[in-house]
Amino acid sequence: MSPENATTPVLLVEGLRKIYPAPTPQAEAIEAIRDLTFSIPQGQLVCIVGPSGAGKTTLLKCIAGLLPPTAGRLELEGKAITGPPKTMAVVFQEYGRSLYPWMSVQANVELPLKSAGVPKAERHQRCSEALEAVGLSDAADKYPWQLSGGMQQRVAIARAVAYRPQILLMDEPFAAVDAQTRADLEDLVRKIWKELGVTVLFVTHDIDESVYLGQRVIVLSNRPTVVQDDVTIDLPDERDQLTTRSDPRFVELRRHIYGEIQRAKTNAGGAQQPASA
Amino acid sequence: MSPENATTPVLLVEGLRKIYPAPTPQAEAIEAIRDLTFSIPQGQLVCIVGPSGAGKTTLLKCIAGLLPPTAGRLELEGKAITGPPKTMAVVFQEYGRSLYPWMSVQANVELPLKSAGVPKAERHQRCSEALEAVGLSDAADKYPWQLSGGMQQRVAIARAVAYRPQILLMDEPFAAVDAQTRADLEDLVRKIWKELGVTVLFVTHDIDESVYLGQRVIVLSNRPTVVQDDVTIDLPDERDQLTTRSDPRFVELRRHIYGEIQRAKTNAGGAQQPASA
Amino acid sequence: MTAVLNTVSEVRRLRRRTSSGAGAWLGAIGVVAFLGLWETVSRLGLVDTRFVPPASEVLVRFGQYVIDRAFWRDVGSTMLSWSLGLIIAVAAATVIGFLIGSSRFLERLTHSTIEFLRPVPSVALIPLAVLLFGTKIQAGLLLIVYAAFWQVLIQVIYGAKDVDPVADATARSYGLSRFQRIRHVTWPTALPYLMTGVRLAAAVALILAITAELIIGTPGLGKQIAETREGGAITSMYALILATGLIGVAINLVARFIERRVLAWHTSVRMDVAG
Amino acid sequence: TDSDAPTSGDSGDGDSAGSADLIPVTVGVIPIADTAPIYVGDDQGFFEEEGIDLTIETATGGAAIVPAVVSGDYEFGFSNQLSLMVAADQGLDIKMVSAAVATTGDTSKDMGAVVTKPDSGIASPADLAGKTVSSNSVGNINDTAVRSVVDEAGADSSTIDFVEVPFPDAIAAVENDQVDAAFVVEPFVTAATEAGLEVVTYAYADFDPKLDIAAYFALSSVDADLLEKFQSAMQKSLEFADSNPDVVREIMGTYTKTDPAVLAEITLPTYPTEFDRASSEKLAAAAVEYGVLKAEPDFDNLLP
Amino acid sequence: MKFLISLFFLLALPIVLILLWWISTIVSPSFFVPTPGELITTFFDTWFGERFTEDVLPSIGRLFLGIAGSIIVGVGLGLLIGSFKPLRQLLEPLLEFFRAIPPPVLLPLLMIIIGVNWRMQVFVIIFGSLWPVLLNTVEGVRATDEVQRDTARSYGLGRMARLRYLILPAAAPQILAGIRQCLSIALILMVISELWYTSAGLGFTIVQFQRNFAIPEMWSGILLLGLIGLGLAVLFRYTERYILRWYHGLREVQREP
Ligand SMILES: Nc1ncnc2c1ncn2[C@@H]1O[C@H](COP(=O)(O)OP(=O)(O)OP(=O)(O)O)[C@@H](O)[C@H]1O
Ligand SMILES: Nc1ncnc2c1ncn2[C@@H]1O[C@H](COP(=O)(O)OP(=O)(O)OP(=O)(O)O)[C@@H](O)[C@H]1O
Ligand SMILES: [Mg+2]
Ligand SMILES: [Mg+2]
Repeated sequence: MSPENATTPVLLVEGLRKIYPAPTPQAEAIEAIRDLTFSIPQGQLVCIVGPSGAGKTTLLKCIAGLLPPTAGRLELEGKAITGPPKTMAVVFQEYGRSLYPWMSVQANVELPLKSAGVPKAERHQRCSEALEAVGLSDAADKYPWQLSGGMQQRVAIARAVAYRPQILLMDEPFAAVDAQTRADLEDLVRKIWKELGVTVLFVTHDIDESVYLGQRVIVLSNRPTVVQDDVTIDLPDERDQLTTRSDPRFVELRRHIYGEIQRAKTNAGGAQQPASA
Repeated sequence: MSPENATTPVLLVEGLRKIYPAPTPQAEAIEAIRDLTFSIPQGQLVCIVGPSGAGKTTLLKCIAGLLPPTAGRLELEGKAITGPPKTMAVVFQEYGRSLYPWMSVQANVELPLKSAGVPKAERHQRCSEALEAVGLSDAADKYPWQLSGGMQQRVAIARAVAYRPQILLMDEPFAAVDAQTRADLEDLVRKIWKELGVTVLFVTHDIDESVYLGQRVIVLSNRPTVVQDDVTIDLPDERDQLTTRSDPRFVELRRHIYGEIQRAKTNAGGAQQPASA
Repeated sequence: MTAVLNTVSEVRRLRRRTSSGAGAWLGAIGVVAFLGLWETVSRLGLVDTRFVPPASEVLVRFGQYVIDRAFWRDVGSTMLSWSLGLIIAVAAATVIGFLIGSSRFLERLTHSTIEFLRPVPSVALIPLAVLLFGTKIQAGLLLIVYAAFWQVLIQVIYGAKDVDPVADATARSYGLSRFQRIRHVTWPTALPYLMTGVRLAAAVALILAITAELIIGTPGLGKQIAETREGGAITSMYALILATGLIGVAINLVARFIERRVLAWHTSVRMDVAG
Repeated sequence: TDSDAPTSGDSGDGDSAGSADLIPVTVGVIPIADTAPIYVGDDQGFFEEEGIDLTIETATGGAAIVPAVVSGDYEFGFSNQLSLMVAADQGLDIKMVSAAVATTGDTSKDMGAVVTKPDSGIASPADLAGKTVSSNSVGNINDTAVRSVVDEAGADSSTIDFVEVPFPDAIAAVENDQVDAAFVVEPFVTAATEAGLEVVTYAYADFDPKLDIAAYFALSSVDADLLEKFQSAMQKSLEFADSNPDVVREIMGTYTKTDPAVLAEITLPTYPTEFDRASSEKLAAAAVEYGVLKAEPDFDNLLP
Repeated sequence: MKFLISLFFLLALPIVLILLWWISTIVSPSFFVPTPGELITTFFDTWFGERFTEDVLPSIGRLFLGIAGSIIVGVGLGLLIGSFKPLRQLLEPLLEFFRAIPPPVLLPLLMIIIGVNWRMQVFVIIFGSLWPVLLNTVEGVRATDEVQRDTARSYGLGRMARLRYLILPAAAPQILAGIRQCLSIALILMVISELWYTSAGLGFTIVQFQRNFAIPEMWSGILLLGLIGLGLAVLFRYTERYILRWYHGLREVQREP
């Protein structure tokens, strides 16, 4: 299974390599990513899975222009990424630290809009819609540290949603929410993706989730990281928590990816080139 | 299904209530927990599930003696809990912030042992065993901020494991790790629980996980929080990731709890007393 | 229904407890204890009362000052140069501090100069100040600003460097401009540092305001202290020193009040409320 | 309740209001007994008579007065004589314009004295050798005078350890054995004797009975016409003050914080109208000997 | 190369400023402002000789004692006050009271209590330079992260262990900010402590120059003070880099490229 390049790639990752320099002279440098190459067409919903410590967060940060890659090419709409692109929103894995404790939930959500110059009324409107969508309408006036872990994470999601980006990067965005909310949020992401036509890069640990959400799942190997597998999810576009998950193809894909991850855990880059199922 | 009180309760929670005071005069106080009553016998493995924001973390913090309850009784081995008990270890939901950035991973894991006066050799021994168990042997000399989210979380788990507590409180400890690691860690918790006979309180969002792990699952209602349901997991004690999860009883329990949580989301305390299935 | 009523009254009770003034009482106890100690030491003859008069006498003298209009005029002129100097110092140091603190290049470039200029004692600048401004209020102001400026600057530089990497990454990923990042991320992070800096600078500015009056002779509390000293009026001198200290306490109260307002979200203030 | 009425700075305002044709003149002084004549003169209207609208600014020492005169902020300033010689020596373009204050010349009752505890074993200036003596500033007129007196008594003054202690603290320093003896001026000489301390030497008078202690000074380039007016007003003021000690004591109550009871007791200095050049030369010679001054100044230019 | 860059950063701005100063002395010469050349020659003539051992070294000795005292007292007291809210409430007004009092006006009192000797001078240095350390320590302790604090408590870390492994390192960035402030204030107070009750020392000498209108000598003394300050700052920077290596690592990885 290889991705269909039906449309032009909006994001191009070629030969990406990232080595974290040693913070002190005594310490060693850490090679987080060895060699990653893939491209994502406009409007695709891609899930990224891989073992813990594989470099998923590192990859996302590089794409977001927050970390300079050690080597390789990163292009967004044909232009090299040198800093955070305007049209991108990121939901960080460390949701707690990415919310500002000095701002109310509402101010946190509205901040990017404010900086983008969205008029006040529309800002309010978008913010309350987004909070509504993640089920936090009544938390608008609270401060992040007054919220539970899951609620904080949903605020971070609401902030990204309200921003209406063209590319949405999400790093394990549902890790801290309960099963029911998670399902709701999954459907929310698919809805936004469909309605706004955004390109989504979604990092998750939940294999079911990756299959349920994505059009395509990229499996990363263990460190040093390469692309272990690249799976097209050929499930119907209309998905539903109950029916999709009981679809035999779903179960099959799920098993396949599970196997790949298990293989990935023992398989580090360089040892072997990415294989397809 | 109600819990069998075969042995004497090691932990007693009676009429627990927690209101977070208003931080500023203008803000409102938040009632996180309305009224919780349950008891846990020595050596039980209890999972706690509930909607996001239900008060699970708050409950754990009260039990750990970190937050003074507003009302109600909390007893550990017959004695009221006034401060953090010596024999307890906690894995916090905000794993990232619970590791000390100024210490290496090893120092982080060894710190509680050091303060408990464990001799150096044993400390090293226990630490490397624990890191081994969570798959982080080669990260001992790194600093927490050099690790990925999932790795940080595993360090926090290793710290609790190395401490060898009599009571282990874990707040969504596997939220940030991949499926395979998660399964390994689940088995690790069951192994420790069996070998050391610790009492475990395990907060999770993953319903499968709660059923797979626990002898009993407590379902909390939405805020203001009461006990929505208290389910005994009557699965055989020898569990296995493949066979247990395909056991029809597992599926049944799982569905039951899923339904309860869905009910919990619309059901807040005071409206209705806890019901059993 | 009763449960709801219960909650409401409970919430009120909690709110009341947190805003009660237990702290003020403890502080008062501390002050009274100190005055008591002073009185005892003096009365027991452990120190010569000619040189260290008992607290009670100083308090009586202080009481006389309080109802004296001239005293308030002196306090007024001291506070005027104090506040002007402090405002200038804080404003300048904040702006410059943020610039330096958020750029590694600027920080390295200015480091040696800052460290060289900082330890220059204001007292040594008196001839220069008088030469530039004569004995007008500006001369005193120069000294106040010079001394207070560094205190705030260093704090702000440290604060600006303390920004959480994840918080900063968030802001950058949402395309906040440099200015917006300073406004929404760096500023709140540095605010606790700045508050400490302002509290430090406030005291230093007061000290310099008084010292400048003492030496240059512009009217104010400092000049009064110098004159009472020269005239051998020790009790009056201590009463004026007492006044100086009390002004310091008052300034701190204001600073704490502001802090509680602007740092309500900060761990230190939150823990105070909760604990 | 306005007991501490503004004592200086604006003391000239009251009587000069409305007299627009007067030349505004600011004089920087130290608010001590030595400068009483200028307050008296202002009070008596001597300056107005000369067409001067006088403003008296106070400072605690020369540190602020000299730069203020140099920068043109003050027209005239008050400073001790030796400091002015040093300043001229360093190349500051200033000159003394009027005498200000001199010792009484009475070696048994002067306004400056070295005091010590009765049981200190210091009975005469020669006994000061090898002791610790305080003065308000070291390397100035006071320690020069004391050293000279000690040397004249046949002892070696270079063995004295001079320590800077401000006059107000000197009595306490002696009583608490922080120093063996202290040089103080009024009102602290009176306070010291009242506290039971003994006088070793009235150093100014012992040094030279006509010693000029301080002077009024100005830039050499000061306007000649203005200078003349100031000098003649000062002349009148000094004369008046010298012959009316009660007026002096009274006016001191307005610009110092000294207890009136003490003021009634203190020894007042002489307020001479002329410089005594011989005493200045003697002082300069001593200062050169002790290394305070590099070379003797050119008194033809320095003195008026 | 690295060394050259450091040298550039060390000297670039000072050189520009010296040039500006030089030009200003040429444009408008003043008795109170010497030219750079004048200053440099005076500097060497004045300070390198007997004065160095008799005035400068003892002063620096007292300075170091004072700094050490400030740090010990400031951090110690700060930890106590920051950890116990009632203690803070009890002492805060008193401390604020003393903080506002100019150290020079306390000298007469100290003379009686301590005496005219080096201890009094050290005390004055401590009294003045203690505050930035104290305040920053208090605020740093108060700002310790809640989750970190909860972690320590839940693992039953004793008071000492908590202090050593949690509170001190967590507050370290802010404490060090305070210590950096303290260094230069201590230097200023070293001068102030030698204004009276003494007959030797760096500060005494500078004031003596000032009083005797030896203006280039006075400025050369200030130059010396500045250089001492710079030396302290460099020492401090290395110490800080060492103590806070975790912190700088943490912050720098994600700094802008
Ligand atoms: N700041 C850093 N400095 C040094 N090494 C780092 C840093 N951040 C991450 N690493 C290392 O890079 C590797 C990849 O980390 P990354 O956070 O990208 O993993 P991840 O795939 O997101 O894992 P997880 O699923 O656990 O979050 C890890 O081995 C980690 O130790
Ligand atoms: N420090 C606090 N101050 C005020 N309110 C708080 C605070 N911490 C939590 N709360 C509130 O208490 C409620 C319960 O929070 P808690 O963190 O216990 O939930 P939780 O069950 O752990 O949720 P999650 O699964 O999302 O972590 C929430 O509504 C939250 O807003
Ligand atoms: Mg990650
Ligand atoms: Mg929680």
